[in-house]
Amino acid sequence: MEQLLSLLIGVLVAASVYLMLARNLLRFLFGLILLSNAANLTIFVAGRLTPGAPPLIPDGVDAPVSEVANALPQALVLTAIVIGFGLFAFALVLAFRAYQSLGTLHTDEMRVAEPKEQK
Amino acid sequence: MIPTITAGDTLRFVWEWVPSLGVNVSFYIDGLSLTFALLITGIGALVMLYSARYLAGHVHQARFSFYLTSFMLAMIGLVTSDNLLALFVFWELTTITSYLLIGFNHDATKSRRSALQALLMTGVGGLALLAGIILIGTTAGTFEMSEINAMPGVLTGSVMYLPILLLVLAGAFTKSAQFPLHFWLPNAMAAPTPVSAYLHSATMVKAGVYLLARVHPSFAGTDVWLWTLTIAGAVTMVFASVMALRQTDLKLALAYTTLMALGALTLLLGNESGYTITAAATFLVVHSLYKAALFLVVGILDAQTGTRDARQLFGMARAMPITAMAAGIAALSMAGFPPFLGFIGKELKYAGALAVASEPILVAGAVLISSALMVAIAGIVSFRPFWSKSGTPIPDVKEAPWPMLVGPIILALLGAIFGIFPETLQSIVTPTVAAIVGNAEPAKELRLWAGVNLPLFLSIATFVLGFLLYAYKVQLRDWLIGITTRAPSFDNGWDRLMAGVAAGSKALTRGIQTGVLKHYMYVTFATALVALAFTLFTQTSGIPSVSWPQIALWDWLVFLLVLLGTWLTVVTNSRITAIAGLGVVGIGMAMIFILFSAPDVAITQLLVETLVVVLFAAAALKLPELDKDSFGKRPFDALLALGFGVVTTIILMKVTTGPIDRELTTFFETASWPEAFGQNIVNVILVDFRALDTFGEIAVVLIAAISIFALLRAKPEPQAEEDQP
Amino acid sequence: MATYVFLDWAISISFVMVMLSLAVAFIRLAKGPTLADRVVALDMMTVSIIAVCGVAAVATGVYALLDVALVLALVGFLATVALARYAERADARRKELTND
Amino acid sequence: MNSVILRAGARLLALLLVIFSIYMLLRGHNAPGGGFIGGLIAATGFVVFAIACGTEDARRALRFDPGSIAGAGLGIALLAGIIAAIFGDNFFTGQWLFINETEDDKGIPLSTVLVFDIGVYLVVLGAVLSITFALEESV
Amino acid sequence: MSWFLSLPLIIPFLTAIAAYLLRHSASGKWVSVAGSALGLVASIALMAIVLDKGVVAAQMGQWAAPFGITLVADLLSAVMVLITAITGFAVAIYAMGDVTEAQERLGYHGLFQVLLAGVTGAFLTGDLFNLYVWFEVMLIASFGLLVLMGGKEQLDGGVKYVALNLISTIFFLTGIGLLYGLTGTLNFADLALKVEEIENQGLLTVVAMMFMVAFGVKAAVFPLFFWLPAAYHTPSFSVSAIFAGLLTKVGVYALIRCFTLVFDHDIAFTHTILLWVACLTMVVGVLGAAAQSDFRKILSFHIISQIGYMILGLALMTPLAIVGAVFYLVHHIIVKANLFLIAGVAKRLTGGTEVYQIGGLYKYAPFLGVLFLVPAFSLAGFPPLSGFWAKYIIVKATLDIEMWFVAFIALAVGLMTIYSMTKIWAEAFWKNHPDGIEPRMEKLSNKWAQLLPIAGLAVLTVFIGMNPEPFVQFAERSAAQLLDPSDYITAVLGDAQ
Amino acid sequence: MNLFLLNLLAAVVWAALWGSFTLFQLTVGFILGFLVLWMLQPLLGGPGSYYLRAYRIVRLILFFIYDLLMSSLRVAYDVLTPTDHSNPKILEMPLDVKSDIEILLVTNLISLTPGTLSLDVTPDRKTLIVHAMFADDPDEVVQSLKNGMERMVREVFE
Amino acid sequence: MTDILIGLFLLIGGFFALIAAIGVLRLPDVLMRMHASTKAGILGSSLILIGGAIYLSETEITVRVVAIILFLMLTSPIGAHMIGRASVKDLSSKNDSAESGR
Ligand code: NA
Ligand code: NA
Repeated sequence: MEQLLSLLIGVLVAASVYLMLARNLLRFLFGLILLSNAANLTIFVAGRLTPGAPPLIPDGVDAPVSEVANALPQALVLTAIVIGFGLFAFALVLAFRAYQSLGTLHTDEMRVAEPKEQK
Repeated sequence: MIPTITAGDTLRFVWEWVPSLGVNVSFYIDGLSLTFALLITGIGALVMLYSARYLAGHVHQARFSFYLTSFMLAMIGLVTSDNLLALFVFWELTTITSYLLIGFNHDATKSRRSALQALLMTGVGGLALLAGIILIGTTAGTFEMSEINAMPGVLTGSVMYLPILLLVLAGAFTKSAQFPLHFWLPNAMAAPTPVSAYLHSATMVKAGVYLLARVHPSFAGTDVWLWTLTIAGAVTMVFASVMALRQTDLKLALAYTTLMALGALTLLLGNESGYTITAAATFLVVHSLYKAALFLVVGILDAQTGTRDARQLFGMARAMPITAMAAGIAALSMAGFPPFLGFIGKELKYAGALAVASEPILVAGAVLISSALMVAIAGIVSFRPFWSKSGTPIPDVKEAPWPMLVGPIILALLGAIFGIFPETLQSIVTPTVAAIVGNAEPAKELRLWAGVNLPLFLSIATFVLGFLLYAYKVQLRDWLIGITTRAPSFDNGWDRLMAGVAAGSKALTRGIQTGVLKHYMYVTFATALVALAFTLFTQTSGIPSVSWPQIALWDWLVFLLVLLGTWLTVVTNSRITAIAGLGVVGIGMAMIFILFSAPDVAITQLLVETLVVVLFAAAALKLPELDKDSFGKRPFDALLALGFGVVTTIILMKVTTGPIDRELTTFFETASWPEAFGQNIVNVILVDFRALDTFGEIAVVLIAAISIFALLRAKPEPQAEEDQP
Repeated sequence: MATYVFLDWAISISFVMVMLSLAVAFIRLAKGPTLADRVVALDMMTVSIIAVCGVAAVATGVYALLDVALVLALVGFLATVALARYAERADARRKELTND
Repeated sequence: MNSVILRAGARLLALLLVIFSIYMLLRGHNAPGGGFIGGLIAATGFVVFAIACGTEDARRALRFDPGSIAGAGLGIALLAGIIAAIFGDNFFTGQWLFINETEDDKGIPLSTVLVFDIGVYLVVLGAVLSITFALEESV
Repeated sequence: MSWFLSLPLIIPFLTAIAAYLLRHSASGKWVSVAGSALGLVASIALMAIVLDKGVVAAQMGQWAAPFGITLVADLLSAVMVLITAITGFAVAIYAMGDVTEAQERLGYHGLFQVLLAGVTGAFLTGDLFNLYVWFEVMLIASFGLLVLMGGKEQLDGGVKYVALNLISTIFFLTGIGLLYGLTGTLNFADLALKVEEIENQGLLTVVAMMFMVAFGVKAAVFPLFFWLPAAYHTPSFSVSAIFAGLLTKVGVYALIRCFTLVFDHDIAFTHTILLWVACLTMVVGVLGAAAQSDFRKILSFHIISQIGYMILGLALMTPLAIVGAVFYLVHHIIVKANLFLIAGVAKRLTGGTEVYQIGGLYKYAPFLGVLFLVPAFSLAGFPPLSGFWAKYIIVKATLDIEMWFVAFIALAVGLMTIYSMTKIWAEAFWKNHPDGIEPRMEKLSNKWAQLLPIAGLAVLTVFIGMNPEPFVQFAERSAAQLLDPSDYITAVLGDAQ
Repeated sequence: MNLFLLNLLAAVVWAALWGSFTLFQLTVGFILGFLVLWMLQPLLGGPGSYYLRAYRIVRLILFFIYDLLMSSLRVAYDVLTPTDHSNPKILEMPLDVKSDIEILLVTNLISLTPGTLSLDVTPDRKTLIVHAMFADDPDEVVQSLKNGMERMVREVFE
Repeated sequence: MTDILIGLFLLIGGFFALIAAIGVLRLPDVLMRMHASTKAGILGSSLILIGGAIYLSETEITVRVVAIILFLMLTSPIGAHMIGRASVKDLSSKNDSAESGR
């Protein structure tokens, strides 16, 4: 299954790179979400997969009785998801404000900080 | 101190400065240092006195004095440092102060340009010198010059000798303005005249000469040394003296004669004979005295008449008798007339030239030509403006105030006194020579009358030739101007170089920092892909094995779902469809987390995904539609993306082959309940085992919120509103 | 034993059906044509996933999956509302523009 | 949002979501849930409310400025880590107090870890609402 | 003991929270200054401890490494924390004269303090994933500061900055996933041990490249630096000063940490790449600067070129080279932050940063001129300022292993740096203002708030330059720790390992 | 529904969520509910007093489940057979119920009933807009809705 | 016996879920599609969840399942109302041309 998900991550990465290379900032944001998902999934897969056994300790015992899924990557992914959300929200609002202010989402036309005519 | 040195002893003080790097502030005082130090302090004091008046009332007079004093200290440090790195520190300090002084009249574009030119030219040399010093240190095992000089052959016998030599010479030649690195020096005349007199004639430019003299014991004696110095010195000498004749600005004429002197000194230092080195030591003093005096005289002329143009100054002796006298004495010394010190210097130069190991005739010829030109220039600079009757003197000119006169007079008189009583000078020339070539080649005696010998005849020939040149100066000048304007100029070359650097860097930067985000991202991704793919294919081998039978039907279905969502997001030209596609991907991700036992992650993923949709849907209300996009239009992007996907997959497949070390996880599983009192291991990791991560994470979320709030609440400036669609 | 087999089969078939429902709803999502259609499809997919969670809970015995279903039931609605509101407003906005 | 139905539903939903979120927060240490999830769910409740009744009402319902809630949450989380200093432990060392502890049952646990999770909850709630409200208000 | 490691992190956070809650009051800036001062004290204390005891580590939550998160300070970490606190303190004071009330109300001081906290956390953490978290803290705070009250220019610069940095962040995260997948651990010290057990060392190199790219973007090396010149000239000056001083250096620090401690298995491959990267970074950066005529744009490109020097030190991987990298790192933060602060004053006095369109500073604000010359000439590597020693050590390290061409590049780039600094000096200071403006110091609303930190940093530059011995010795000890990480590993994992 | 009931409901929900109807959990739930209600007071609006009729509620639930089943089968039939929808229409139904919760119940229940789907309530809260699949006789559809769902809901809240 | 009951719940639930989805795909316009998703969809998932509740047979689970079902019944019609409102507000511009292309 790790292999299948590796393949899936590859697809996600390819799609996101393609989207991020588009000149429209919205597409970049779409790509960003996909790439974040791919990275999260990478961590998850790297911790190896265990179906049907969440890392919960049943009542009355000190530790899981049978093998449970690797908890650490889950915690990491959870953290990464939340951080990713914060960053994405910022990026989205930035795009929003950039559009309001610059009048375009086309990155080729965003040339205020680095104007075309250089002295 | 002085008696000790003149007695042939040396002094050394050492303070450890950066022992880890072998850098000491170690002072070593021998004849060479002393000669230089005396010139620096002596001329320095006179120049300061002079400039106190010269710049009286100038708004930045205080700064000027500060720079000049700083320079003097740096220069003293330079000539007394034993540690090469300490020497370098002072070397660079003189460069900086020189820069600030050349640019003293900073309102003028020309001053700024000249200052920069001087800084960069000497800067290049400085950097080469630094490299050279480092290599010397590595080769010799010390930076103390006195120790290195005490180890014969340590450098000349090393494989690193040639690079070291070239680097050191690069430093020395730029500082001392040897052809073809000379052109900054005439431009440096943009500085106030006291600066020209002091830095760019008497002292700083001689730092290169000093360096050559200082390293002489451990560098000299090789063919490379001999020929490089001889050729560079000779060419500089001849070239400079010819160029001097061409000038109409008296200061520039003097500047070129300075170049000539520097060339002569370099040439002489190429050798090891007592004659040449004595000649060098003497000429060093001679030149410093008369040249500083003449510069100051020109400064007086400039200050009192308002011009330095040789074609406008005539018969000023009546109005400025004292200046005229000083100028006359200094000029006679410069021209090498007896009984002035210049005569002794010239005689020694000839003697030295003839003592040159090989091709003495050629060298002596060069000295002859340049000395003759010197006679002519002396006439141009100090005879004509004061005594010539061929033009009208500028009216209403007064003698300069006394502080300005003291310097030139004393300096000029010193030239006379040392000429008449050469033994006074002998006392420091001897230890100087000893410092350069040791006691094996003792200093020659300084004598006004050395008998009838070849140098004397050459002297006479010099005068004859000099007078002829003076007589035909105008014709010669016009002829030279005709030639040199057609010849390529180094100064123009400099401008072209600067323009080239500017244009080249602009072109390069425009090509790299295009201002287009897409280019940036393309390069970033491409770099990452190349780095990863190259490493992957060169550093690892084999293809990862895939065990398909293990994959359940469910897994395939989830896989398909994510695939479809991704596909939808990529191909659609509708924002909301893309958002929906992303939603599908998010749901698929959540399902993966569900299937592989990560309920917390799945819930978080779903919640976050929903909020993303909400935010998108809100923002999309004020955002434009997507433009059309299709695979066909961006084949290179698609290729890069595909490559990235493939490489990622391969890497990940290889990484996940085989089991993982579960040491950490095992600990969490066993400690979670008994030690951290939690049954949800993931949560225990988040709030206890790795609470710091979580803390940082909520800080991110909070700051994101604050930033977003600020972004949205900040009132856009008025002009931004106008452009709103 | 026989009943056990039946439940096994039932789970599998049920799973395939809910997965298919997901896929079928996805087709509508992709096809549109209107924004509202897509939102309906997404809503449908949310419901399908809740069903998936249910089936998976039976199949694996992991009842944490029901928590996921609960959350999905809560928040799936939010996405629907946000998108529907977008559709409505976007419509209004477009009309505004064409009227001008 | 000018919808009677949605407004009616949103009030109920917001109530349910907030209660549910606290539940998820408190049980998080032993079952899926915790500060993040709880905070996100609570935020969802208020977002629904904001969409239905407008951000002005939602802000009033929240009573405190969401930014300040988040700021306070971060402070609480930080304090939960610092408290350990009093007991001579390292930063972020959990301090536990068990009420009604018996031999079989640990009783009701009170801990700085829970305080930390509450801080997380507040930050997530405040931050998400701060973001959504601000965006809503500028659209 | 452990609290000495935590305090440099806790103090800015507490300050941030207080300053944020007080954002509508005038006392916010004082809280920020006071907090920065406290942070400075804490950093000095930490430095004293590290100097005294060597590498120190603290296990957060008292969970033994490698299970919990370890904060660890070796000399490099300690000095980076200290220099962060110094810069932070200087900029906090400067901000009193630079930051507008509107910016304060939007939470400037809170963002600023969190930025400091993020940077400090990155320097102190001994855990790879925790490093990622601090990177993000730093990043998001920098996003906020960049666009605070931003106009078009800031937004445009912000878009590029955000886009490229987010990509690097995700690379980093992916790298963490891969490395965890290979080793099963996240603790640096543990990683240093575990990577040696990996059978497929080539694969480890691949993962190392992932980190190199991710940190390369952060550090702004060629060809991944685009975000820096696109954005650093746009925000308020106190912000760009702290960016210029600290942000890229965190990337450099991360490169140094990872490529001495963890990825030192195939230096012939990885560090050769770093060498090329370093050279190209130096050259392209300095040429970029030569092409600019805006005060801050020139400085921005110079950051890049000087990052090249630091990377060069790491790439050579000899003791002296690492000494050079460490020394350069410290020197550069002080100098570059100061230059940006000066640019801010220059802008206020002359009304612009485009050097051809301003001038007159030398005539009317000579004190500023002196203050500019110190960091500018230090940056250009003139003795006896800090930059000279930095350059000297790096060049010597290069020559020692007979990399002539690299030494040539390092020296030539130094020359070009002189060229750029004098361009600023000649145009902004020497030349008269083309519009006849007289840029007198009296124009500053809060003169001393802006000048004191500049003067302080300049004094520090001169002090390091005149008295480099303790700093060189320090860098030597630090390099020794980096090249032989056994102390580090023992401090983190205990003697059991 | 008055606040006390809501509060009690909160307590029960709380205890239910924990799966333990102990006095402790109920108390905690009650206190929590109180706090949340206090928090949410601005959004709950003024208090109202309603008598809860268990019988009517149960009747409503049963009726509703039956309807849901029927409507689902109807959908299934439509989906599985070649479609022939004689007369879908948008209808307007006057609303007698007033309170939020009633309106919500009515609209939701109508949506879950065969052939009809609530689209909107007019801002004056007097008219419900319904999409009906088989509206050959619109009035009849409206009447059946009013007499069915709306009446039962009204009765529950009387 | 219980297993058979559970199995039936799952099968019937799955059937309705599938039907709902097919309805969403096949029915002619958006309002008709909503009929399918709100009614059959809820029924399908509810049946499956009930099956799950019986299978796991724990109070906690049952409570949760009831909560989910109630929640679905509360939210789904509101969602449908929102969508319906959006698509009916202006029947003339029902075909959202700008958004419809792929
Ligand atoms: Na703990
Ligand atoms: Na290692």
